[in-house]
Amino acid sequence: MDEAARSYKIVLGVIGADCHAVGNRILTAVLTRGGIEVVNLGVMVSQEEFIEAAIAEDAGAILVSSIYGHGELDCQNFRARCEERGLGDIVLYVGGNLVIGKQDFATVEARFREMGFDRVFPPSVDLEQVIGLLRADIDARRPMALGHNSGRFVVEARA
Amino acid sequence: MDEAARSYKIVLGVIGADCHAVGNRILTAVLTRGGIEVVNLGVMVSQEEFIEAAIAEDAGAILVSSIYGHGELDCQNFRARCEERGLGDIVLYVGGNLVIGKQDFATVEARFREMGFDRVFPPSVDLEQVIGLLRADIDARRPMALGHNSGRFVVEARA
Amino acid sequence: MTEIENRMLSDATFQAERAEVLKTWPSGGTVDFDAAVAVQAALPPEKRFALALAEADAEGRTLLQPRAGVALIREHEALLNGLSPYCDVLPTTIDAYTRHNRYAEAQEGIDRSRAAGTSLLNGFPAVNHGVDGCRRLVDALSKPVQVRHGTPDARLLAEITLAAGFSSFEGGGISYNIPYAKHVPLERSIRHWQYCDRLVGRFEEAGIRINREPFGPLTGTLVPPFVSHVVAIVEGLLALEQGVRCLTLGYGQAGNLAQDIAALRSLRRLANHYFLNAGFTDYKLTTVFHQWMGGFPEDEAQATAVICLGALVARQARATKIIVKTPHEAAGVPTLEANQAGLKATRQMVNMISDQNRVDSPDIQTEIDVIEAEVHAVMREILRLGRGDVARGIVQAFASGVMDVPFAPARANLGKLTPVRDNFGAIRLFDAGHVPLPDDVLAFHRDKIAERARAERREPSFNMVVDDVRAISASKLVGRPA
Amino acid sequence: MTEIENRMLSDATFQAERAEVLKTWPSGGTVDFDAAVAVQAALPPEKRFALALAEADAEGRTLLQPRAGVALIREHEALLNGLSPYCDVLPTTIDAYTRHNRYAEAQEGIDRSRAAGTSLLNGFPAVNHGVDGCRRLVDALSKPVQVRHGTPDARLLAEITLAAGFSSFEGGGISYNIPYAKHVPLERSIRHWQYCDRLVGRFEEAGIRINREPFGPLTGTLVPPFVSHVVAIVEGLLALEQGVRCLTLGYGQAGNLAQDIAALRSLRRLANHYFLNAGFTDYKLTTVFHQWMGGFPEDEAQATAVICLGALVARQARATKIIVKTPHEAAGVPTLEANQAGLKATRQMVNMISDQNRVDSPDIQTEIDVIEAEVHAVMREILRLGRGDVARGIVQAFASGVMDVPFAPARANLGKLTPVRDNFGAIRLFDAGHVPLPDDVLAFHRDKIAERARAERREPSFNMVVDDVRAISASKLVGRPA
Repeated sequence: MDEAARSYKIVLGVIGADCHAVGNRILTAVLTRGGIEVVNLGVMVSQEEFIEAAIAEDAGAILVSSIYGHGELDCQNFRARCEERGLGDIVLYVGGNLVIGKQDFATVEARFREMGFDRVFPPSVDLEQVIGLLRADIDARRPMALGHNSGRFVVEARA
Repeated sequence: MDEAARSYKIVLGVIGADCHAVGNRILTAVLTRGGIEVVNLGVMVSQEEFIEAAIAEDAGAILVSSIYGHGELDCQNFRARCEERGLGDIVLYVGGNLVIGKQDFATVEARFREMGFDRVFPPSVDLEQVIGLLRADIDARRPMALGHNSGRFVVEARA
Repeated sequence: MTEIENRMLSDATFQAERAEVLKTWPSGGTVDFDAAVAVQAALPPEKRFALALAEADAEGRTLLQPRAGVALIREHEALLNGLSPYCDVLPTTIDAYTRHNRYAEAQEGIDRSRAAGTSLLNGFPAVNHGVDGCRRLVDALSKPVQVRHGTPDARLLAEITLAAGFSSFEGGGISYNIPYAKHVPLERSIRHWQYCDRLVGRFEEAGIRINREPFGPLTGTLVPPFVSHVVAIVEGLLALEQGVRCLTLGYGQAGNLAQDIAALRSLRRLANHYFLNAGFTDYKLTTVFHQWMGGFPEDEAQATAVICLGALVARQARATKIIVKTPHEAAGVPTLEANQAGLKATRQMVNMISDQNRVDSPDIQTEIDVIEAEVHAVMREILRLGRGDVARGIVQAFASGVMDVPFAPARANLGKLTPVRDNFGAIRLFDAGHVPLPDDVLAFHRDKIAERARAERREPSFNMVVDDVRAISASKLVGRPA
Repeated sequence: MTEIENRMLSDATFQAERAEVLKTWPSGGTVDFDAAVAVQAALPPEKRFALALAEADAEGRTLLQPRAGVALIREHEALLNGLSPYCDVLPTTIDAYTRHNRYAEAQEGIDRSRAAGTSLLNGFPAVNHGVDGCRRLVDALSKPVQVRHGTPDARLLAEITLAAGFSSFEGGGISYNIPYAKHVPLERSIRHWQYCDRLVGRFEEAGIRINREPFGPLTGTLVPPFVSHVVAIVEGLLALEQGVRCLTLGYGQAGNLAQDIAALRSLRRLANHYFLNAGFTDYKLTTVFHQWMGGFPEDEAQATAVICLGALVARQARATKIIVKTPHEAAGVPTLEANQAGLKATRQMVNMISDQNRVDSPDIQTEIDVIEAEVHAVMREILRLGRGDVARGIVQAFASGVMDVPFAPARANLGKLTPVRDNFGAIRLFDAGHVPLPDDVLAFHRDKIAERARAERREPSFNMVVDDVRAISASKLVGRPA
């Protein structure tokens, strides 16, 4: 199975009581342009809604945005809820202005990594870079049969 | 001798190779308006020129300005030179951008106090305040016969 | 719910509704209207918002107002008193849970903030703090203070804060729904804001002038001036009907100087036109200019330049008030120091521009002409749809896409209208959606966009729009291809 | 000294003088013209100042240039390379001792700086570092670098820096005397700058284009545009006569937007007029705008607002280059970070204004008309006094007060002309001194000042001037009574 044919499907949304819609639209546009299939839940999305959509759509990743500063409150136990619903291995990204005020990003990143997010992004992140990481991370978590990295290596070596 | 009749005569100038003339003009205008008799030597004034003018004019104070950052180099040994010429007690002020770069003012002040200046001012100083300090400092250093503070107290007590 | 109409709520309706509203959270129980009037009447002149605005308007001054709100009363008080020396009027930004009436979550935020020793809420949960808490705050301040939020149903919030001595209340049934909610039907939020406006009207009738400020910038992103103007005018008409008499209409900086000056000048003129035509004469109108509401550059020096451009144009257009941003804008809620820095930079710029020549040019006049043609066209259709009733009309206008706010989260908004910058950075319509603009106006937009497309050697597309949204934070006004 | 005249120095005169100049400090001994031409010829295109200016002019871009100089080569190199990513062309600001040819004191400053581990000099002592030291610097940079100073006799400085690969040289016989010296006779500094210009002319004849930039802002304090324009035009004529072909004329921000835009637009037009009338056609003219050269607010946010206003007007007037200030301006020589912040804020503002509509207004046109009438009147008198010779004429003009720079330290300057702001912040003449302006122009100034006096209910006086000088650092443009 070659790279071009693989699908990269993700669930995207702005968590909690946050209604910042602009970045969500831009993210959707740029990710779609970058070959990612985006299931966009829009703004004010609960953890349950994210998880249910990810199950229903068989998505490879959940991208959580939070712009309004309540990220820490809204994202509590997100990974644990995923695990409860059988999504223990799903790629989990979070990005935006995650906390109140200008805090050292490394500290914020560590806090959200601790909470189970695979990657944490500041609002200034280069979206092209996010696309690259998404492809790699989704590939790395694919079941073997669907073309896991190690499997792909064997195929390429034969060619 | 009452306050109004007393004269407050000072020598003013910009030291060294510094040719910033605007502040010098403004200082002259504001001090004069404030009742100080200003002998303005203008810009690019050497230590010798300051001291000779102070002797010739029998001035109560020397005000040294330095805007261009070489203040530390230009003001070396100023008090010592005054002492050599018999002006050991003259009121000595310095003000402006005295050093290279934005440094903590308290440090700069301490350095110039150490060099023998009675008061050290940042460029943002309120000039009305300088006038008040000048009057007080000149009065405090006047010989008794000319109305030293302690003498004046006696006169006032009698009245 | 019966069909919405733009008619003053009867006392009976208001009182019955009030009893229900005050029951929605325990702190509602302590609200008493007569006591509230007494609190307001006891405010010294320097703490009355309407007075500050009227004086600034009379003297041609421009007031500065920051944005600020934290979870706990004492911390919020310290924050406002730290900002007070650098501004003219104070804000209290309400947290996002309270905006959605999620008071239990707000309480959890308060408790966790207390435990954490730092605010975990993005604003001040005024409902949870109640009348007494809010009064303690107002008492500790020395300048007028306004409630700034984003609440589709702000009835309890208005009751509590106005009873505590807040003297200005931001928002409106459209401007606090379309950009701030997802599922709230427009007729419901308009109805809830009729209540808020009626409450303010009752204060007015009791001799207390409370300032009302519809939220001008909407989604803050490439909003064509006519779109926010129509909302401001309609919300003004709705407020006047309920007895509000002190109105501040807002506009968010778009970035092109000629268009921004034209927008603020035309806003005042258009509003007066519609208010007078609706039979209102005894109101006081002022304007507020919001510094850039879109994405900011991360770098603080660059962010300060964005702030300074807003300060300059606001003053050139003679806005009564400026809502001031901070050099931390890209990073979310700012520190006290960053907020002070934004105010100081804005003050310096406003002061330097204050005495200067009035700015006039053919470009500004063209923009005014276009904006006025657009507003009149949409207002005509709103009144037609509502059979003369502006409340009914605006609901139907949004439902059919006659009114359409770009980048809005609300389902009540069609989202077909798509703006894009022209070659000079002014906001034009790439797709007018179902908004019934005159043909010559549409041709003007088309020509302007075609001019840019030629300059950039690419077809206009949504890519161009995406580039424009990201431009300012990437240090440009127009999102050109690299 | 024989009487000054505006005539190209003969080769014999130049060579004889050169031998003397190179002897005035040991480092002069290593200067060789052919080697210098080879060094310049070997510079890659991205390090040639004239090319950067020509490209910016052709593409309508505005270049940013900071000001920077420290005592030691390695530190200066690090400073410039730290600024390089944020600007387009680099400076090297020369220290004050070198400016007065006090090389021994400069050497002491170098030695003490080495000992102190920090620069005690306010600039880079290029003469003391010599050709090799300066070449090491130029080699370590990746952008064009200019010598910026304030030296009445810059002959040795020019020889050394141009031999080392600096490709632009600021200054002039008037602009580096009147604001920068006390006792230097004007004919002497003009004669010394004829030497500098002739040196640049010889490079030009050898196929090497060196950019020359007369210093526009003069004393930087309430300088009426016509005063700095006359100096710029006269220095341009003097430079062209000696063979200079790449000229950048400067103007320092006055603060009133209409006057500043008018000044920069009229500068280009007037200069072309006089240069063409003097028979020169094969020159390249560009402009440079200096952000506010007067006192700055101490607060960094406020200082950034002053910087942003300068950036905006420079770009609106389409200056080819901006000399950028820093948020540390009030505190003297800035840190690298402060210098970067000034550049970043300026870049953001320039970028946001770049695409916008050309600014035009009747106010701007009025200012252009006034400036042109003033410049023509003074230039006529200068040419009359010099019997057609602009060098002779300008010396006599200064001696008689026909030309007069406000707040200048030089004895060669009469100091009778006194500027003051009008009610809109534009610079007018409170006292024209002996400057022969037309009656209608003088009446215009009088009326404008009377308008302000009425608004402030006080008589125009030197107090008003003092208030104006202190205004920007006190957060205002016009110094109103409290």
